[in-house]
Amino acid sequence: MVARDWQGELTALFPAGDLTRGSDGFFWVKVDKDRLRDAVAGLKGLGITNLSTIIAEDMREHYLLSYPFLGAAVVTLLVKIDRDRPEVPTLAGTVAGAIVYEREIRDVMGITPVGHPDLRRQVLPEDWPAGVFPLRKDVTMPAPTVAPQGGDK
Amino acid sequence: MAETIHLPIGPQHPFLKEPAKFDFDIQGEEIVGARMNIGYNHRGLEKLCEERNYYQCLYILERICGICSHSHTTAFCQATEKLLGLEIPKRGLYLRTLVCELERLHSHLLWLGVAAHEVGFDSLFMLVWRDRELVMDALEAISGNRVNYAFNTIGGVRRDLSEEQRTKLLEMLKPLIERTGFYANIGTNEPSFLARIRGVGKLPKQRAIDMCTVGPFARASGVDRDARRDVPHAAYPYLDFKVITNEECDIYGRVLVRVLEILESCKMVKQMLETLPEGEFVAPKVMRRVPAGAAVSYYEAPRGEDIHYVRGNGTEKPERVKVRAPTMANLEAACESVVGSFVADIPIAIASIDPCFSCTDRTSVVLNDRRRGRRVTTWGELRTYGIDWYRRNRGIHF
Amino acid sequence: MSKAAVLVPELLRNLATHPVTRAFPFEAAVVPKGFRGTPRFRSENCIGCKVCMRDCPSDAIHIDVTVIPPTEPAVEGQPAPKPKKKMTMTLYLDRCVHCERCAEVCPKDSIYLDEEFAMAAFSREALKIVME
Amino acid sequence: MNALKVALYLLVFPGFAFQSIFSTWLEWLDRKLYARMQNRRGPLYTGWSGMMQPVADIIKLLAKEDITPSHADKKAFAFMPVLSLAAVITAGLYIPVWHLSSFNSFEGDIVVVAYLLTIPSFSLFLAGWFSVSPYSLLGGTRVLTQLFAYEVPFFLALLTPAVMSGSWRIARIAAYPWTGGHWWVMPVQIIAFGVALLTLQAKLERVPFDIPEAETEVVGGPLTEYSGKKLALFRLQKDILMYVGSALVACVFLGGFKGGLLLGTLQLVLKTSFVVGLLSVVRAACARIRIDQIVSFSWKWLAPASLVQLLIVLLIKAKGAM
Repeated sequence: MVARDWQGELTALFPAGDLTRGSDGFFWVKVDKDRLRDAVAGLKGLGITNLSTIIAEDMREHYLLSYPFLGAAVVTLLVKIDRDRPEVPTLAGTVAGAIVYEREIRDVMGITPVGHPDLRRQVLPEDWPAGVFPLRKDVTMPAPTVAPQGGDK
Repeated sequence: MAETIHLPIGPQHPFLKEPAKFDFDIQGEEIVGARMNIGYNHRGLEKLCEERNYYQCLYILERICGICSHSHTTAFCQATEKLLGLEIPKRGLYLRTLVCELERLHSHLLWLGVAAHEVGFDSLFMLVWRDRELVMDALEAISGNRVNYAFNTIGGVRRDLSEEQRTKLLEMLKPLIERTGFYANIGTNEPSFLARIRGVGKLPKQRAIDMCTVGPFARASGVDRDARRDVPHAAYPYLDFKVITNEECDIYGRVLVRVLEILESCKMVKQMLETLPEGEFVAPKVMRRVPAGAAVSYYEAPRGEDIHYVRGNGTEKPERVKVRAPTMANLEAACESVVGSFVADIPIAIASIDPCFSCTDRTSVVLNDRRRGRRVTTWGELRTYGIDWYRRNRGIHF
Repeated sequence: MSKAAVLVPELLRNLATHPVTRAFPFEAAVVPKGFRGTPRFRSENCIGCKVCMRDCPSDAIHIDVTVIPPTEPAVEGQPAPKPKKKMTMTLYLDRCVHCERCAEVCPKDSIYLDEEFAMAAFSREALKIVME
Repeated sequence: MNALKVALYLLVFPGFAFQSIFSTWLEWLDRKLYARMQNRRGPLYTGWSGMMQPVADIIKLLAKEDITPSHADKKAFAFMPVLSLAAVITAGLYIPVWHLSSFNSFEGDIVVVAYLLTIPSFSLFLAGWFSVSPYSLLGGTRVLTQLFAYEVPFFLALLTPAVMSGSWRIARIAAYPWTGGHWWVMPVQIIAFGVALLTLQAKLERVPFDIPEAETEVVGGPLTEYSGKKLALFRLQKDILMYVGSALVACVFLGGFKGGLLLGTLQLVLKTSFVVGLLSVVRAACARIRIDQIVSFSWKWLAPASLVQLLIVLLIKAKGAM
C-alpha cells in the first residue's frame, strides 16, 4: 500500500515551498490558518482521513499546531498561530474525531477552536482557574508552600 | 415518554478498573445520551520526561500503562532513533517486534477475560487468564519482569535471546494456539455470552471512519487500517501477516477480531523465531545528546495506533514529549456506540474498546524551559503544588 | 449456530485436574533466571564514578566515597602510601523501579540485580539499605 | 414431653440450628465446586479445606459496623432481614427430613412452602425500597421484574409431581415413586426438574439470573446500603433459601428421604448436595443475561416447557387411570 509514492499527489495539492519530506518518508506541510479546512478536505479527497491527534506547542514567538494524519501516507499539517489571536477554525464539520483534540488544546494552550460544537473541559479538573493555560511558557504557578515528603532526599 | 434520569458512572465504579467519569441520560432502561469526562489519572508524566535524559524517559514512559508498556517505549525509541538518524541492527528489530507481539498476545487475552467478567461470565475469565500465564512466563523469562519489561533501549534491545529460550518459546506456542481455538469456539457459541455481546454497542463503518477510531475497535467496524502495514516500523516489513477486519460493527465483531489477532500474532511470533537473524542486537555507539528537531512515530499497540511526538533541542533532555494513546481516539466513539442499548450494556460497551485510562491521561501540565527564559516550575514543585492545593481546598492531607 | 452449555465438558474436566493456583506465601514462587530483583553492590569493583547515580530514573541510588588516610607513616624514598577509598552505596528501595539501568551503565560491573522479590517492609526507613 | 420434642424439633434438628449449619456447608460446597471447575482452589484456610469459610464470613459481618442510611425508614430497614429469615426457616420446617412426612405435614403444605419461598424476594425488594438510595431502588425494582418472570414456571414445575402423585402433601408426593407409582416416574419429569433448577437459580439470584446484584451495573442491588448484622442475616437467609429450595426440589423430584434417622438424613445430604452441585454447574457455565432477556427467556422457554411437561403427566395419568 505504501509502495505508491504520494509525492506526486501531495505536490499537486500543496505549493512546493510548504511541502517537506522527513527521512522516514513522512510529509510535513506548512499550512496557513485560514486554508486549514480546505487542506483537510483535500487530504480527505486523497483518502487520508484519520486525524491522529493535535499537538500544541508554545514556540515563544508563536504557537505551533501540528495535525498528524495517518492513512496511506503520513501527512502532518503545521499551522502557525500568532500569540495575540489564539484561534483556529474547527475541523468538527469534516473530521468528527477532531472534537476531542480541539477541546484538549483549548484547555492546555488556550487556542479556541472557532465554531466548535461542544466546548467542555477535556483534560483539566472543573475547578481549574479559567485564565491559566498550563502549556504556555509564560504561565505562573503560585509558589508551593509544602516541602516534598518521602525519604530524606 | 419516561422522563430522563441522569446516571453518573465513575470515577470510582466496580466495572471501571481505572478512574473515568461517564454521564448517561437514561429513559427507563434505555440510554439516550452519553458524555465522558477523563483526566482523573493524570500524573504529569510528560512533564517528568522533560527533566530526565532520554534513557530515563524510557522507564517513565514504560509506566504509562501496565498492559501496553512495551508499545510506549517502542514508539519513543523509534522517534528518538529518527532524530538521531540511527540504524538498528536487524536482530535488534526482530527481538523488539517479538516482545511487541508477545505483549499483544497477553493484552488481547487479558481483554477477553475482562470482557467475559463484565458480562458475568467468570469461568471464561478465570480460564483465559490461566492460559495467559503461558505468555507472561515467557515474557518474564525473556525480559526479567512480567509487566514492565524494560526490554527496549535507544538503538535496539537490552538483552539477547538465548537458543534455549528460543526453543522454549516455540514450544509455548503450540498449546497457546490450541487454547485460543477453544476460546474462539466458546466465544462464538455460548448462548448466554452471545446474547450479551451480539448487536450491542453498534458503531457503523462510516461513523467509525469519521470519528478517527483506531485499532481492533475500528477494524471490527470494517475500517481496514493497521499501522503495522500502513506505516511499516520495527521488523514488520520482513513479516507477512493478514490485517483482520470484519463487518459485524458490534461487540461480537470486536471479540472475533481480537481472538483472530491472537492467532495472527502467534503465527508472527513463530515466523520471527524461525527466521531470527544473527549478529548485534543493539546499535554500538549511541550519542547521548539528541540533535534538535521533531519526529513523529507510529506504533500499532494492542488497542490501536500509538503516536509519540518527540522534539529534541540538542541537549540530553527532550524538549517536549507528546503521547497520544489509542484509547483517547476510541473513547468518544465508545460513548456514542452505547446510546440506544440498555443500562446493563454500559460496562461491556465501554470495556469493548479495551480502555486504558492511564494511557489517556498523561498530557503535560507545565513546560520547563531552563535555557530560554524564566524557569517556570519543576516536577517537584508541581507535585508539592498539587499536595498544597488539595490541602487548602479539599482539606486532604496526603 | 450457538450450542447451549458448550463450556460444561471443559468445566467437568477441570474438576478432575489439579488447580493451577499456587498458595504463594505457603508455597515458594519460582522465579526465572535473569529476573530483575534487588540491586546488590560489589564495593571492591566500584571506582566511585557515580554514573549509576546520575542515570537512575528515580534517584534511588546514592554512592558515598570515604577516604581512609594511610595508617603506616610516610617513608622517605618510596612514594607516600596512597589513601584508600571506601565506597558505600545507599539504596532507597522504596523508590527503586528495578529497571537494571544501574547495572547496565556501570563501567566496572559493581552493581548486579539478584532474584529477591519479596521486599515489603513496614517503614520507609527499613527500605533504605546501606551496602558496603 | 411433647412440648420439649416440639421445641427440640423447632430449634435444633430440622429447625434453626441444623438449617444454618447445613446451609453454610452447602454454600462451601457450592463455592468449592465453582472454584474447582475454574481450576482454582476455592476457600482453603478456615477449617478443613475452607469448610468454615461461610461461617467465618457471617461472623465477620456480625462484628462489622452496622450503618443505617439517614433517610431510610429505620424500623422497616431493620425488620426486613428478620422477616425474610423467619419466612425461609418456617418453609424449611415443612421439608421432611428423615422420614417421608415432615413435622406436621398436611394436605396442601407444598403450596404453603412455595408461598413462603416468595417472601424473601419481596423482602429484598422492600429492603431496596426502604434504604432510599438510587442504586438500591434500581436493584429492588429489578428483583420484582425478575420475580414476575420466573414465578409462574417455578410453581408449574413444582406442582407437576403433585399432579402426578395426585396429592398436595409433600409426604405423599415424595413417597409416590416408592409406594403408588412406578420408579420411572422420576425420569419422566426430567423437563420439570430442569425448569425447577433454572427457576431456583433465578430465585436465588445467581448467575445467569443475578441481575439485581450484578455488581458491574447496579453496584450492590437492593443490599447496597446494608452492612454489619443486617447484612449477615441476609447472607444467612440466602444460604438457608438455597438449602430449602434444593431440598424441596430433591424431595419432590428425586424421591423423598426414606429410612430411619441416620439413613434419611444421609439421603437428604446426598440428594441436596447433588442439586446444589447442578446449580453450581449452571452458575459456572453461563454469563449473566440482561433483565429483558430473563423475562423473554422464562416466558418463551421455561413456561412452555413446564406446560408441555404438565401435558405429558396428564396424559400418563389419563392412560394409567383408563
